[in-house]
Amino acid sequence: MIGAFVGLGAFTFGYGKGAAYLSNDPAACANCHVMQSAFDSWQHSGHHHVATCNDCHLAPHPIGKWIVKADNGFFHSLAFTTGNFHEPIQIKPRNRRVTQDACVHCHRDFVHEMLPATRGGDMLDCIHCHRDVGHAQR
Amino acid sequence: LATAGVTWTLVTMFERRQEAKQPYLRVVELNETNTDPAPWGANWPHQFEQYRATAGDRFHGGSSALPDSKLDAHPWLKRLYDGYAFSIDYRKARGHAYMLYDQVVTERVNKKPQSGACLHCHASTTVLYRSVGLADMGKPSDAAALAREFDMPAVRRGFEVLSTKPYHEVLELLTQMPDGTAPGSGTQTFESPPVGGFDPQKMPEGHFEMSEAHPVSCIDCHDPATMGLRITRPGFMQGIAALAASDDEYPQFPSIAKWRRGDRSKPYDPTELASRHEMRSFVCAQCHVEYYCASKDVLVFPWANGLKVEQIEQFWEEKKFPGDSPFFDYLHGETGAPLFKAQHPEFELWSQGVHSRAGVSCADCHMPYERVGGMKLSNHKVQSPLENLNNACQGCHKVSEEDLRYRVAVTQRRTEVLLEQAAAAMTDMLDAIRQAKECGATTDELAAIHPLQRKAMWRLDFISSENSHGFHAAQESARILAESIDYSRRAQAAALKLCAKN
Amino acid sequence: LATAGVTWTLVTMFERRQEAKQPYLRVVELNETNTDPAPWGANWPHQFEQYRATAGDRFHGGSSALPDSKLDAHPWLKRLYDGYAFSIDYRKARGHAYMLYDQVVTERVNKKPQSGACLHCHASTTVLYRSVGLADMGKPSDAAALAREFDMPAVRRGFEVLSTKPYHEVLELLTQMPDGTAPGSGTQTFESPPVGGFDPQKMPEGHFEMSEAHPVSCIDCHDPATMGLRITRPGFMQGIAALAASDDEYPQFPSIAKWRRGDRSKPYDPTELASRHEMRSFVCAQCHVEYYCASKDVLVFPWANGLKVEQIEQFWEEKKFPGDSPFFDYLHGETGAPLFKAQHPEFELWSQGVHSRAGVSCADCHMPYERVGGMKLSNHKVQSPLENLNNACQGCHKVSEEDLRYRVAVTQRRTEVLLEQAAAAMTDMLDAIRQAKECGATTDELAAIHPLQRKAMWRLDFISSENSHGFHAAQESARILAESIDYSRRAQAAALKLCAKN
Ligand code: HEC
Ligand code: HEC
Ligand code: HEC
Ligand code: HEC
Ligand code: HEC
Ligand code: HEC
Ligand code: HEC
Ligand code: HEC
Ligand code: HEC
Ligand code: HEC
Ligand code: HEC
Ligand code: HEC
Ligand code: HEC
Ligand code: HEC
Ligand SMILES: [Ca+2]
Ligand SMILES: [Ca+2]
Repeated sequence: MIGAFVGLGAFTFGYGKGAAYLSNDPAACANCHVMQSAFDSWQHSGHHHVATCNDCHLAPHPIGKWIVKADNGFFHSLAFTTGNFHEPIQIKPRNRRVTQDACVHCHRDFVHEMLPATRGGDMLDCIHCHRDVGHAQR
Repeated sequence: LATAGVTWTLVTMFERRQEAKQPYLRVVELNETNTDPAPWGANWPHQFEQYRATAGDRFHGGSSALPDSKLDAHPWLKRLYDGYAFSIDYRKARGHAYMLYDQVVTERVNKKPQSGACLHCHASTTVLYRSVGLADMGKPSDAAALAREFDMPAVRRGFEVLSTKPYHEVLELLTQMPDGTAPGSGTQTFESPPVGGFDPQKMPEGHFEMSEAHPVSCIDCHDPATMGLRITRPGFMQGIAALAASDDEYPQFPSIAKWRRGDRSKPYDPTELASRHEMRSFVCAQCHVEYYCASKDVLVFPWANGLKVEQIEQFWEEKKFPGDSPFFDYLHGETGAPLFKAQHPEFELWSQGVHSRAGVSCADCHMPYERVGGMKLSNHKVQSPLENLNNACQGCHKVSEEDLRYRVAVTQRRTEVLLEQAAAAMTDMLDAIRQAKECGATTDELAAIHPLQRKAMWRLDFISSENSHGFHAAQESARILAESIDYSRRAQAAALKLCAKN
Repeated sequence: LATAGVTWTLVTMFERRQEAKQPYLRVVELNETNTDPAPWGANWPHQFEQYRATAGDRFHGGSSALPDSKLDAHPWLKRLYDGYAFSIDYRKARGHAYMLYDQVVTERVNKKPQSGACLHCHASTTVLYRSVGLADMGKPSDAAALAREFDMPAVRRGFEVLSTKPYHEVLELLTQMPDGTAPGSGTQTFESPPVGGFDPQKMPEGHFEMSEAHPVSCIDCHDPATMGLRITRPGFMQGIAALAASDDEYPQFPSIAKWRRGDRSKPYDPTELASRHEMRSFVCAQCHVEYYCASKDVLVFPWANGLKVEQIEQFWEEKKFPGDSPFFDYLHGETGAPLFKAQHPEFELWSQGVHSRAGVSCADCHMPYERVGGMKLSNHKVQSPLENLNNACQGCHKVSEEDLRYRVAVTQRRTEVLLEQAAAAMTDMLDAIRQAKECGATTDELAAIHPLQRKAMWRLDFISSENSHGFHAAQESARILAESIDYSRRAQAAALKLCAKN
């Protein structure tokens, strides 16, 4: 039983190119057709040659990274299979925070003056202005 | 359990991928006589089902199931339309499924004589037009000839011949045309009005079957050979060519800009020149537009000066009826002023809005793409985008549905409040004119007020008969209503001065 | 369970807020008396240079270099403001560099008595307010006390004390305050009006030096310790607290929504509650707003019912002067009607527009970010975004500058044409009232028209004195002008009826 689960699970994993969650290949994300428009718009974005999906959608933090993977991997598969999700797909607040962290991670020096003056202060949402960074022409 | 779960995931993934790959599989071959949508439905069941769904969950026929009367909701409309057929019966629009039915049963058609041109926008008419056109041109018009090609010149000729003929005569002809299915065969897509009409006063007896004539159908928007979008309506061909030849700027129609840069030896032809994206609005602009249509002249789209409310007004002011008498739609019952009637100028108002300017087409909002399995299909249940905000708006606007709804509501509410205000100004004007008459103002003195009254009513009607409650062009709608108020009140002042004088 | 765990870890992990930036390298230490911007410039030369650039390439002083008169451009403004100081001198706005200079030299101040409250928005006043406030509260107000902390209660007290004092008295006090530099030392940021004034009739002699008092300065928007944005104006503190306590919905201000969900035991305080993003509009809303300011009462921001034009009107209608006499700004010269004056309601109009609703702040468009070497800084040359479309708009709107310019132009043009139309209605109204008087209408009969006149003029003034030509809220501007037209014309009709009767 356990064997069957692992075996079949592994096959599903392979067939669904679930390794998306382990690899850095954006095409692997687009393996799920519901990710197609995210993939297409990423290809049109100024970032497609500097950042892949995981650069923005995974926490730069080494442990956080795996938790996000597990969390999203689990929920995406579940949602995809049941078909029970909002269309167009909307990013969840916590995942939005992940992307904000990613922006700051790469552009920290450049946006130095925008960082909060005091620890714990809030800061502006990058995508308030840069609506199509990552995903152009949506 | 876990195993079952994984397997299910696997199976679903497999199915979805298969769906994504399926090309069209044509079960049925189609030709230019297929006005009945049922055979198309065999090839594209999904679009067909949605098309049928424009009737709601089931077809709502019978007089009690007609949509709400606008005249009851806005009693001032009766004074606006006084002396015109619209003051008898004027209702809310509903889905495409009903367009022919609603026209056949409206008292505007059954209590007043109307022209064949009415059918231009309420039925699948191309076969009829082609048939009459070919005959008029002395060419064969048998079934094979009809099926062969679209033939715009013949369609246009037929349309011109039928435009000024009586409505019921043309409707009768329409039901006799081939529709691509054997008579009596096939499923009936939509219900017919009960034989004899649901109210014998209202409808001539038993002449009309919904299985023999059809509302707008696949063939009116699609080329049966390629499924590409196409223009089928002579009214639009004339109108858009005139617009292209005008000076007004429409950067949102790049193919017009391109044509203008050329030598202009041939009129602008959307069939050849329009981009696929422009076609996503043009197919709708064959009907959702201001027009003149009655027995005195051929159906005309008034765009030769441009699409703005003043430019269309100027077009009507300069137009003459055949025989060179000045053009008007009706003489106002209360005042005798010659007036223009505005009908559903959705395309014209949209063209003045920021969405149009940004290249957002009618189909983007009213037939948005939606994912069906692995495919993206256009939603053929043409309807209010408020029924479908996620597909209609959220592709472009990454904000919540609640927020989108709120934005639309704010715009519409402002328009509606202003509309009532403009209506109040209009009734004050009519009261004042009436009073001036009582005060003894002369016919000439009163006639001097007619232009103000016409301008006021034209603008009021323009926004009130447009169906988006201002959403298609928010600021422009408010501006037009502001002008309507100004003209009404100026006419009122002029009338009051007559009283003061006499 | 696993899911809950994962979620919890994630939440706690990202709850950890952004780390703070490294502190600035400060060449000069600043304290709460630094109203002179020059020392700040040593720390932040780039922002300082841009701030200075609000003067243009060089400072344009002298009467010949004053901006164009709005009264000349729109002669109807003279009739609108008849009986009020604005009919004497009213000009186009220009950069922040000029705010104090232009106020000191305007004939509104020099030909009519004005109150100290005028300086609330035209100078760096917090040190003055704090000083007078501390003294009034019986606390020490020496240089050390002034430098120590901002102290809003003291600032508010000082503001209240000075609000109704004569303008020139308060200006004199202002020049005596410490400004963080030794008197006579340091560079003078902007020129002073020539000694004795450029026209002796216009200005009291030699009392005013631009190096001793300053227009809005770094300290008015920034906390000198942290450089964070902050509120310094008591008028805004009162106004926004009243708005928070109202029922009107403003989802674009999430901190107000949050305060409303609380127990409301303390008034809404933007200093504590507003997000950084809200502050990017609030700092501007300390000045770019409708107000009352004259010697009869303390400066007040009229937001207790909400920010819409009708809600503000209702506020003025319900307001009483101390002593319970009804509130008005002036009695109209021609008709004697008590009227309300609208001043630059940029914040109020913006709040009704789609940008505001989408969370786009004043600073987003008027102080957009720009790349300076390896850093991204806010452009402190506060100006029209049309001077800087690529940074101001193209971040959000990926369309050409030409297209953006066109969109703005279309909106502004519609507003301007409508504005002239509303003005014409207003003058027709005044003519009709004048004529009614000549016809022998009684004072009571004429007074019955006053409310219509007031509503008409209030709305006209609201849009005409707003500085975006309708861009900040396109549809709302047109709606307000539509209402103005309606009220003017109704007043006209009422006046005409009086003539007919008499
Ligand atoms: C440079 C950063 C960046 C890259 C690279 C990137 N994204 Fe995104 N993505 C974002 C941001 C930011 C959002 C949130 C957008 C919003 O809130 O409107 C987002 C949102 C999404 C969403 C939610 C749907 C939506 O439109 O809001 C999906 C799905 C997504 N991304 C998938 C992908 C995939 C798949 C890739 C790689 C092909 C990718 N992203 C690459 C930044 C990025
Ligand atoms: C198993 C199919 C599948 C794969 C593979 C997949 N996704 Fe998704 N993804 C989904 C589904 C389904 C949703 C919608 C989830 C929801 O809204 O609850 C989604 C939503 C998202 C979102 C936004 C929603 C949120 O929860 O915030 C992002 C971002 C995203 N995916 C990124 C990625 C990235 C990056 C990859 C590749 C590393 C990827 N996806 C691979 C199916 C998939
Ligand atoms: C993996 C690192 C990385 C991440 C994550 C990242 N960026 Fe970038 N970004 C870059 C690089 C490198 C460039 C320079 C690209 C170039 O020169 O074409 C760049 C360019 C830009 C630019 C200018 C070009 C353009 O596309 O407009 C903007 C704006 C920008 N990033 C914003 C963001 C925002 C907002 C986010 C988060 C949603 C983000 N970046 C996430 C690396 C990153
Ligand atoms: C052949 C003429 C014709 C064409 C082409 C046409 N329409 Fe219509 N449309 C009508 C008529 C007639 C009605 C009213 C039907 C009724 O009330 O009986 C209507 C109704 C509608 C309604 C109202 C539905 C409701 O539930 O209230 C919408 C929305 C609509 N059309 C949008 C469109 C769009 C978008 C297109 C192009 C993709 C289009 N139409 C093409 C003639 C047409
Ligand atoms: C240029 C296209 C066009 C022509 C010509 C046209 N219609 Fe329509 N008609 C429409 C559209 C679009 C709608 C839906 C929008 C609306 O109701 O305002 C509609 C709606 C209607 C409706 C349902 C709503 C109502 O008004 O009660 C009736 C009935 C109707 N038309 C009758 C007629 C008659 C009778 C004529 C001829 C005098 C005619 N139509 C000519 C396009 C047209
Ligand atoms: C940006 C989105 C958008 C575009 C583009 C657009 N519309 Fe609309 N339309 C709307 C909205 C929103 C409404 C209001 C629906 C409501 O009140 O239920 C509306 C209403 C309508 C209605 C009345 C529908 C009803 O249910 O009463 C018709 C007909 C219509 N539009 C036709 C058109 C045509 C034709 C075009 C192109 C010339 C067009 N629209 C372009 C969003 C759009
Ligand atoms: C009022 C106009 C109209 C009518 C009637 C209409 N369609 Fe369409 N159809 C469209 C538009 C617009 C598109 C989008 C085309 C594009 O963007 O190229 C479309 C697209 C399609 C497509 C391509 C796939 C897709 O969904 O985008 C198919 C297949 C199709 N229609 C079938 C049908 C069938 C079958 C019928 C009749 C039951 C029908 N259509 C009636 C306007 C119409
Ligand atoms: C294909 C893209 C697209 C679609 C679909 C779309 N919009 Fe827009 N919308 C835009 C663009 C582009 C603008 C202009 C501002 C800009 O450049 O962002 C805009 C502007 C607006 C505005 C501000 C202007 C105004 O008219 O008040 C509102 C509100 C709005 N959209 C709501 C909607 C709603 C509601 C829908 C769905 C019924 C919708 N939009 C569908 C692209 C779109
Ligand atoms: C302390 C009051 C005050 C504050 C705070 C303030 N302003 Fe001003 N602003 C003024 C005055 C006064 C003028 C007119 C100066 C003149 O004409 O002499 C002005 C002028 C302007 C102008 C017109 C410039 C021109 O060239 O015509 C703009 C734009 C402007 N302000 C925007 C802003 C923005 C954006 C903010 C917030 C970031 C802001 N202001 C904050 C008082 C203020
Ligand atoms: C609540 C803030 C505020 C108060 C109080 C205020 N102003 Fe202003 N003032 C502004 C702003 C903002 C501008 C720029 C916008 C404009 O010109 O409409 C301005 C512009 C001006 C201008 C230049 C343009 C013009 O109107 O000729 C003068 C002069 C002026 N104010 C004088 C005064 C006087 C005198 C008083 C007192 C009676 C006063 N201000 C009170 C905010 C204020
Ligand atoms: C989405 C962009 C945007 C936002 C947000 C915005 N403005 Fe503006 N503003 C404009 C534009 C565009 C103009 C017209 C400039 C022109 O005509 O030169 C303008 C004009 C002005 C002017 C007159 C400037 C001049 O040169 O005459 C003032 C003052 C002003 N805005 C203040 C504000 C304030 C205060 C806020 C926030 C409450 C605000 N604006 C929010 C875009 C914006
Ligand atoms: C209020 C609007 C706004 C916000 C919020 C914002 N930006 Fe920007 N950003 C801009 C503008 C405007 C520019 C263009 C500056 C220029 O080209 O001079 C810019 C430029 C950039 C660039 C450089 C682009 C280039 O071409 O060199 C990067 C990288 C960038 N931003 C990243 C970010 C990041 C990361 C965040 C979030 C921390 C962020 N931005 C938040 C408005 C904004
Ligand atoms: C009218 C208001 C106003 C005035 C006056 C003002 N600032 Fe600012 N300043 C702002 C705003 C708004 C920001 C953006 C802050 C944010 O988004 O957190 C800012 C940001 C800054 C920053 C952070 C970096 C940046 O550029 O974004 C510095 C440093 C700064 N200002 C220095 C100054 C100096 C020095 C002066 C005087 C010469 C000054 N400011 C005057 C409104 C003002
Ligand atoms: C921080 C983002 C942002 C900035 C900066 C911005 N906009 Fe917008 N704009 C929006 C949003 C969001 C909307 C609402 C429609 C939507 O959701 O796309 C909008 C709507 C519009 C519209 C349609 C609504 C209307 O008022 O007519 C126009 C036109 C427009 N913007 C022009 C401009 C111009 C010009 C500028 C610069 C002066 C500007 N915008 C700056 C985000 C922005
Ligand atoms: Ca008409
Ligand atoms: Ca005022």
